[in-house]
Amino acid sequence: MTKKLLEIQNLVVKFGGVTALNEVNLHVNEGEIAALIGPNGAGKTTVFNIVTGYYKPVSGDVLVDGNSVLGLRPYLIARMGLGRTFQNIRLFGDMTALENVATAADALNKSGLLSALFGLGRSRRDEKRSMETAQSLLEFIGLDHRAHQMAKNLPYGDQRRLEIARALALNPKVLLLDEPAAGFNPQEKVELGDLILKIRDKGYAVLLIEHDMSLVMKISDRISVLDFGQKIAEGTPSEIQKNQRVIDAYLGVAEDAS
Amino acid sequence: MDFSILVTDFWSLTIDGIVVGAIVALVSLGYTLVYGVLRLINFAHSEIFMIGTMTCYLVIQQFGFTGYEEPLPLWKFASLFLLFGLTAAMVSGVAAVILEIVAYRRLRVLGASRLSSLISAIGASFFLVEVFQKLSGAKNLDFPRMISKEPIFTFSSAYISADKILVIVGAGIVFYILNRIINHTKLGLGIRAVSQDEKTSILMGVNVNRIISYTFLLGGALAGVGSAFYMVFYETTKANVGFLIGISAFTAAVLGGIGNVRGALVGSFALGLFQQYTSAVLGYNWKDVVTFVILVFVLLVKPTGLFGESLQKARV
Amino acid sequence: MKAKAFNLRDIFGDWWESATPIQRGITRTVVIATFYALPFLNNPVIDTPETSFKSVLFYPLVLFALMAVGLNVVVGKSGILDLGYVAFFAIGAYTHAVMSARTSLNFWEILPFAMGFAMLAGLILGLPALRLRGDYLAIITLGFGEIIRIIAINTEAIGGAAGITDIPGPTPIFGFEFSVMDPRPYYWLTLTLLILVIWGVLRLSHRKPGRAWEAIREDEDVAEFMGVATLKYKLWAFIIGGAVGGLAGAIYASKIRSIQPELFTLNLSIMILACVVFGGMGNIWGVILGAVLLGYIPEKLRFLSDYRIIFFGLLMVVMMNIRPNGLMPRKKREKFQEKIS
Amino acid sequence: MKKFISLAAVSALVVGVSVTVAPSAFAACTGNPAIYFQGALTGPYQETGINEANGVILAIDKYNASKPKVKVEYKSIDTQASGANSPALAQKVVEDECAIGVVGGMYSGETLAAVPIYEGGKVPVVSPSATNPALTNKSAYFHRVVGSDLVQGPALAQIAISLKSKLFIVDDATPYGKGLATIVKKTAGKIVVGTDGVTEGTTNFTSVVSKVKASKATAVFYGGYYPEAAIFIKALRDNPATKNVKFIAGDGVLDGEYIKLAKKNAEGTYLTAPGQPMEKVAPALAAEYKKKFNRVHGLYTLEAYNAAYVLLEGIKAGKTTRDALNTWLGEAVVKVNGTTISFSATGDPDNIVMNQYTIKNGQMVWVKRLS
Repeated sequence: MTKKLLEIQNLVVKFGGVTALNEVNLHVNEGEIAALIGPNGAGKTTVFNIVTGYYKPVSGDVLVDGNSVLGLRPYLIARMGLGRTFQNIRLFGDMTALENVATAADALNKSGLLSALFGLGRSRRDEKRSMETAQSLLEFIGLDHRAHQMAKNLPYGDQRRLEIARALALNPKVLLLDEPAAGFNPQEKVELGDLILKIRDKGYAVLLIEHDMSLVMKISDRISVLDFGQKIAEGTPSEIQKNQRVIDAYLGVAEDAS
Repeated sequence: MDFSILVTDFWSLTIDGIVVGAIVALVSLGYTLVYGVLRLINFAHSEIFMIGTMTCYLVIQQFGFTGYEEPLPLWKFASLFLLFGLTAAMVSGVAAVILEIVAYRRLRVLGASRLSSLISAIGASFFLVEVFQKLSGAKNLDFPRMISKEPIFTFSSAYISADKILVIVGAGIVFYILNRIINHTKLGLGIRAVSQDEKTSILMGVNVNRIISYTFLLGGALAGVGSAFYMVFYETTKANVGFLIGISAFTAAVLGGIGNVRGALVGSFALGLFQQYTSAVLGYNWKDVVTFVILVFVLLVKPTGLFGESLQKARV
Repeated sequence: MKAKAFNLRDIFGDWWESATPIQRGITRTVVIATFYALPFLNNPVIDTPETSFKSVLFYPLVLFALMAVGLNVVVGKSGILDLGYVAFFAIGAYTHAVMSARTSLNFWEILPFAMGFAMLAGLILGLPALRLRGDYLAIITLGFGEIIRIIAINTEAIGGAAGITDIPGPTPIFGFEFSVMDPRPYYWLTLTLLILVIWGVLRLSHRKPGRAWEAIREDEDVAEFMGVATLKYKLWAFIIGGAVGGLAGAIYASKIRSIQPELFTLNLSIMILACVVFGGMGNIWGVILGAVLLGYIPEKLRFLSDYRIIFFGLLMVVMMNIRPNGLMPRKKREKFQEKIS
Repeated sequence: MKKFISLAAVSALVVGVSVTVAPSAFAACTGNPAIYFQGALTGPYQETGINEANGVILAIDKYNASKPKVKVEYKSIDTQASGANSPALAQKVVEDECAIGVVGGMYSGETLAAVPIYEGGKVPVVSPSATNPALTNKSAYFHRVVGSDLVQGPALAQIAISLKSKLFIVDDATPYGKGLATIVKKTAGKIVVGTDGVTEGTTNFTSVVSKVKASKATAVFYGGYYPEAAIFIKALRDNPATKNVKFIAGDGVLDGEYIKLAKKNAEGTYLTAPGQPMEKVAPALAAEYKKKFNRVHGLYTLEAYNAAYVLLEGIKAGKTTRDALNTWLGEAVVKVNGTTISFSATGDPDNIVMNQYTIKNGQMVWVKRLS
């Protein structure tokens, strides 16, 4: 049996009386690319905000590698193995690309402020590790030549990829990508698809929110469909494409979004 | 600590608290309106209030009027009050607009950090206080008695006098007008739109600069009206009069949830009453201590104030 | 390559990066020595007319710089708007005043306590308050500053409104006598501590804590999602800022020998905040420049008597409009590498 | 090229430093000895400050006109009555080799902050009006011509007791106001029915009035300065329940501005001050003052004059160094304007005067000498 790295059980979320998610079950298996699709406002980003600890659900549970993360602060959940990107790019604009990635890499270091101040050996080792991790991740996504540029000065596509590198610096069990292809041209989308596959091949599981159906269909191993806070379908890309309920509720409407 | 005063003088404290709260509310609204559209603390707003009080003083001076010994007949008072109240509202409003242009506009266009605007405002505040310090000879300026402070009737332990009625009723009318403006005019719609989302407002064809100017005008005018009530009630002003009332008003706005008009009103009255009670029980000096402790607790339970919308939650 | 605009900062930056360790060492020594030598300068251009320049060098100049560097960790690095910084200054001053009267400890032994109590205060305030953000936090810190002052006024055990008099100065150290007459040893002492603090802050800035603070400043939510323990690092920033404030307060009390609560008003908090923003938030050198200018200009303008604050206020508005990010804004020197394809 | 820049920068710095370095010793005094006045010449308290400064100027001008061996120069430092300003300014005085004496400071806070520096520079100080008891015994160089609040406080309490009143005490949290209120409270003892403290600069006395009313007090003591006192008395008089309480205050309230601001409410206020009524004690001098400065003297003009006079007498006696002048002050007995001034070992005057004043028909009126 494959290991479920991320599992969402019977999740119910309400905002001021409005039910945003209703009894949603989802999971991400080891070594797969899972996709989460649905029309705007279906509650996809809410799923991300719940699993990363930003919102609290009314009921249900979130398990990372078998452990419940409910009620934990977001930074602890991140350290347990969830890295995410954002629908609207949210980099640390005034920091360099390298620093952006190193900041996330720092999270896995144990040494604290005092050892940094007094230059203890452990802190120096950690500093080296962060920098090396960041450097190699930048190389991995092909941004090493921009390591010392400020994030806000990078071209749009590079910013998107930098966000992915930053999330990877957490060495996540599951990488959560929130519309990574938004604003990309077809050529860039192809490159992005390759990158995500490369990430999977490195051993990271991926949960992908994406509007671009061709990309989703091409790279996903399994797709879940949300509509009005309900999961209406789940299956392989070919199953989903044939699912009448999905076609009715979603595909016909959302095609223009991509 | 003597709690019996809360029983014996409850109504007297309450009425005074409402009066203080009403004046604070008029200033507080300026903070909250500006915060709503610009997301910044207009640090110099207290000086706009000060300019209002100075205007009242100067208008009355123009009349060579020193009616201290015996208050004026009602009709005469009413016309004079309207005169200096409206003048103060106008002058304060215009001063606020000028302040926005001089201290904020360029910074906003450049997209500078909000702290830069804060420092610019602090500079403007220093400047205004010192200019008026110089003009007034750093003295307290005395406002003549214009309306009788003899109690008209007593209500339990409270003496109700004409000036208190004037402040409470007058402020009520102003709040009503403000409510009409915000909820039923195009300007109000614009202010609400910019408060919600500046970028989208621009796309929707709202002239943001003009809305911001109007917001400052409105906030300044409210402070001007507040200053007129203040002058009638306290009968004195000076160059740094804005400092203490500014802090109260700002605190009230935060307590209510800054950026929210209803919050500023509720926060001001809550603060006015609360401070009146605590200063009676614990002493005037300790009221600020208790106020801030309560504020910490309120914000811990409800991090965006009593009526604040959860802006930060909506952002992700 | 594009022609670069003439920019002293870039020229110096380029030179610094290409300099040998010896060249850097010499430059450092000369710059630091210059600062130590300042009290010997007797130059009508920089002298302050109505006040003693030597005295002004200590307070406000170097003490403002020290406090501004401390506050910069809070405001500039981590983006926490603190309007009550004077509280830490007051706690440091009162710690020295009270402990030197009640215990047999001397100034040097009290210094760690002054910093420690300020840090403790930072922790007590920070734990609840730092869960809030932006302007809500600003008003809480503002209140904290006022509360400390009000408590001092109303606590007879620490002198009440009259404050504490007869505070001893530091005992001699390395042959330096700290007489109330001569402000220079105080200046040198504060300068030395300032250099130490700058060293510490720069060290932190270039490592994990510095990145964590910057990330919090840029986007607190995202920092949290990226595994940064935001509350912990905000608390640290607050505590470090507090410690520096407490340090400055203890030195101040040991110099002026008598303190009253009315010395610790909101105005001082605002002044230090203005130094930070005026100079260039987040850039330690800019912040120091801001402190030096904002401390110096009012003293230089003293001959204008009444008008000096008017000019000062005007200057702040004009300067912020001309340079919204301060005189020397935080700026990373970007390096461009040609992509090897 | 880069090396050149570095070298140029370094050498420029070195040259810059060496050129401007000057000997650190103070420049020796080449002119006449100077007496400084320390107080507020601008800002909210300038009225009192200018009245005192003019008193000093008058004394020095009269002295110089008497063709003395050594002429004396008048200089001043403007502290705006703030302790945050006074240390750096006092440092300047200390560094001025010509400075051999200081008249000031005007208020207690600024004086407390400056005295340690004067002591370090061994500059003798004679204050005309700083009355905080904490100043006493602080320094061998500090003197004052007025009694401290240890005398004024009990005198005020005595007034309250003699009025058979139930006393409510309010202070403004300044070193002066709160200090005085504390002493009054201690000496008034059982008759005190309540206390409260306000903030300097406040205008909102409604809660204080409610407390006074609830305490059923028949007299109120206010420790603070005139701007707030004027607002407070108005608030008391406007409330029917506290309309008739007696209002008692110290010298901080005794000022023409108090009458101007409180108008008829000021009538009958019970006031004390160590300061003498100049128009009674030295009418000729008061007239001279009016002629010279085209303004009426204030409270403490006379004391400032006297303080300067004592220092000038010392200079006349040939004590033209700081130390000589200070030693001389310790022993001197000077008669001026009907008062004999000599200082005790603590720096307080041996001959302590306390006066009671009131406001009558819009005028400050001297009632009697209390001690």
